[in-house]
Amino acid sequence: MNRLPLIFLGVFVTFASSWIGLVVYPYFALGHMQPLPDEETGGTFPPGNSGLAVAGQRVYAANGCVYCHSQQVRLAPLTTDIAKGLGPRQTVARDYLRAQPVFLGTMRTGPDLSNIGARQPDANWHHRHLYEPRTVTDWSIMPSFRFLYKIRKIQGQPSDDAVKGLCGPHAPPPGWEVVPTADANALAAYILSLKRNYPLPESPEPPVK
Amino acid sequence: MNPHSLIASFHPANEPDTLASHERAEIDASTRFPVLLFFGSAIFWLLAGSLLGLVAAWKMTHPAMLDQMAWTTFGRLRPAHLNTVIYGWASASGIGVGLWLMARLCRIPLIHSRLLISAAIFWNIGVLVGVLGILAGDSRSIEWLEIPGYATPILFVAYAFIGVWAVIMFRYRKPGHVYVSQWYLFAAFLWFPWLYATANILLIWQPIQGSAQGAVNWWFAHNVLGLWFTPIGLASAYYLIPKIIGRPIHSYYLSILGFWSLALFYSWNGMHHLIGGPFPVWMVSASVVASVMMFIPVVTVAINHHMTMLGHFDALKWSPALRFTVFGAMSYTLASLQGTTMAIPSLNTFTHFTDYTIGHAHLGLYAFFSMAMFGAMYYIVPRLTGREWPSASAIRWHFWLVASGILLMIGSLTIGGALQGLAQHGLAGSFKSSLEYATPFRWLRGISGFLLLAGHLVFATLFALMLLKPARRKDGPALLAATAEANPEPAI
Amino acid sequence: MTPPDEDQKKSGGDSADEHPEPRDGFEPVPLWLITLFFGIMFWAGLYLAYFSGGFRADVFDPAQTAWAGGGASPPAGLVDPKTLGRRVFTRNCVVCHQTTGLGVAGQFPPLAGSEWVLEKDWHGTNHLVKILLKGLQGPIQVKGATFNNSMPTWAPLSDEQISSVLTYIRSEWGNAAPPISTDYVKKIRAESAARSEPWSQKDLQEIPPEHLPATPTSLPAG
Amino acid sequence: MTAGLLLLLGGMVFLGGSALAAFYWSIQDGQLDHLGEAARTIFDEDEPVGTATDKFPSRK
Repeated sequence: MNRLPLIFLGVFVTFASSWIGLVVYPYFALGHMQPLPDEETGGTFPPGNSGLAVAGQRVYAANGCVYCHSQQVRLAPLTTDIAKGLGPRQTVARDYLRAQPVFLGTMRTGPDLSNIGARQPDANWHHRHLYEPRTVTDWSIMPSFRFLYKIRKIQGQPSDDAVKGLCGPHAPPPGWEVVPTADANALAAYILSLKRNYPLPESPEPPVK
Repeated sequence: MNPHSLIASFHPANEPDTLASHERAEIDASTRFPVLLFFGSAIFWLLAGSLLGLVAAWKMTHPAMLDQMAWTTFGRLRPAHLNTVIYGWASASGIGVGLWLMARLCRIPLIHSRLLISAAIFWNIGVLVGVLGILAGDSRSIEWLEIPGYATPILFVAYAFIGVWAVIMFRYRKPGHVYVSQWYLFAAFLWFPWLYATANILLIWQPIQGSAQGAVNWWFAHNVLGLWFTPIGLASAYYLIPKIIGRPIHSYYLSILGFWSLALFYSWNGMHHLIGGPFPVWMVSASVVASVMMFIPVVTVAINHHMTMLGHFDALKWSPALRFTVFGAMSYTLASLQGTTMAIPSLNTFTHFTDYTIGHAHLGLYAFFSMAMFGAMYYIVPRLTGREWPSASAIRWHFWLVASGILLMIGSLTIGGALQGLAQHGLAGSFKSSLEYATPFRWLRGISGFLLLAGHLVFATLFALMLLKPARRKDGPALLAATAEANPEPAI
Repeated sequence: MTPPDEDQKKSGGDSADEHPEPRDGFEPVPLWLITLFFGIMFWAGLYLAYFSGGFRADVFDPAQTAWAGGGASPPAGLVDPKTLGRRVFTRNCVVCHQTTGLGVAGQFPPLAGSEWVLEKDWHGTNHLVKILLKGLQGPIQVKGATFNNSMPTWAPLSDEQISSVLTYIRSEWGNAAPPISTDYVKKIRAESAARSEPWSQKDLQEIPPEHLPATPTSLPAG
Repeated sequence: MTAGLLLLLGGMVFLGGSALAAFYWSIQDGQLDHLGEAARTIFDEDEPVGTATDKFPSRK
């Protein structure tokens, strides 16, 4: 095996096989998928996202949420994802049509977020949690994202979008309020848009016992 | 200014005049400046990367630490750590070792090394811009590809110089047999640009739609480890183990089998990071199968290295390069066999999404690859500078600090991750309990980071002394005189 | 200095004397490794044959070799009422009542084993449907604990969705009460059309309970 | 279905065949002769088999 062409051929062919299987194939098989129509409401599955939610994906990416939070409900009965209430069914390729980038994630240092918009639909809860996770869950190890919020003096009436329910040492001083920045609002909108609980024919929900 | 005179300007007495006629020394010398530049910058990034990793690790137990600023949040430090060590340390040290080995094995001096020097500079600019971009909030959050789109072209251009150089060297090698390390290097230098270009085009510049991104992402990320770092690490081990103990590799046939089965199976492994995920099931099954098939190349390499070492294990006491290399080679076997088990779906459900995987990644990238690179550097640097390492005990400190550090890290992450996985997967376990199980082991992991950082500081000091300090030349220039009667030093 | 090859044949230098292998570099691939290689190849073929999902792009579950009935595409529609009910529950109810059906102590009452759901004591099926249609306000007693909170109206849900989710919560977490039909929800909706404010425990207690027969006359249509 | 299968089979036969052909060519070309000798290429007159080439820096 002393000739360049033979080694080159081998090196090329072995690698090309996986390139075709794991890159070219999904490009054609999954890369041009269309959403399904939702006859009930005239919308689509998966539903389109608001502009704010799309902007929120960038904030999600910039601050590396994906390193602790997955966004995939894996199949049953191999895994207990569905039994643990992460979502009603396995998430499949069509669920990620509108995600850019796709945050499947490889860690669950924090809980899965595939359906967080359905499991916790309260925007103020998310703002409170992002501002100081330990006001919501005292054992949480999530970092605080208070750099996405502004503490400012209340001018007359408290603003509508001020974060409510902050308590203890995390509460702003009297006469002051915590308000989300545009980034925080986008991030919360994105989190609330994460709902993968609509029906898709290729992912039948496992029958209830 | 040519590289000879540049190095000589540090210490003119070190002009390797005594070796001018020596072919090997001449080839070594021709690689001196670019290789030392890659090594030096790699060690800088190693320090930076260990520090970033250390802070990120302690944030797992102290979430309120440094949480006021955006750029020190965990979600930015972690990708900064990863990209620093992958592109700054591991790739640059691998390129340095690869160039030196390639020149030596092809038996031709490196010409126009100025091109490679500019490549090294570009590469480091790319890493610097990329890591600063991540900290500034431009991360793509695509694992192993976080470096923002404006920095990747710099890396790619730098790489193009390097890769083309390695292939040209192979093309113009002296006639004769091709050694197994050369295939590994040749293949790695071809595979990496293909990987990197595919991933950047399909994920960053013209992103494909939907979950196919996940497939491309893990095809890339796993193959950077498997088809870029692994071949370089193995090439180094395949050269250094026989060369240091002075005995040919046990079986050349095994090494051929090992190489081709690695090329065929490793490249299909990526999807085992996504078992149960939103992909046509055959893609995942193919990766599971390929991961189990990895047994073949791994066992082949393990037998080959072990049988070569058989009867020579005392060499670990007197050769620093061998000690690190053998540690790396053994970790390769361990990491790969662990990887095979982690790809089996019923076990993957427990280990996936937990610290167990982080432990596995460090076993592969640190205990195998980085240790192999330390070993190679201990062998190469004296031959480039014409000096002896300044202190044997400092080398021993380096070895024992990083060896104990990495074993502590992997051990704690593995046990903590397994408990975490049991709690997350088991129906009775709550999310809170999974966190509580993992926490004490995360403390241990944080402590291991200090050991590693200390070891790296020792190594960086040694390396700096090699470049700057007038050397003792008692044993003749840098061990070039063969040390046949290796007198065992007081061990350990 | 002799060439390495001859050197090796003669004495092998210092190293070969101490070591049993005279054929460094020439060792053939051991037979057991070749056997193992082919064994693993065979296993790999079997594994792929079983778990390939027919190499289709729309099969995501390895246990599924082809779509039921041999169809070329997955079946559409035809959702089991309990499955639909769980979907409605996951979308609308889990936030308060949790996936475990245990609620949150002191804030949101449990559904698992709840006398409201299982129609014990004075509670009737009609009460349960009425609560979903109009909401519930003020203090209530569930399983010996008092909750003082408000539940919004779920009137925008269709009759089918309401019957499904009630059927679901009555058969999950160890609950075992008969299903509720879509027709029954339609009937209650018509009867209570005039009411605009949410119910309270006191109001409901004044309404005589209705109990469904153990075997329902008609299951809600999928 | 059958057309796809035939295509797949044909492709496999073609690829396997060309791999065999390349292998046969390389044997005929003598590329696989004396493979084991390649293991010796890393040694030479100055650093022959049996020579250790690395050790800890010695003390004074």
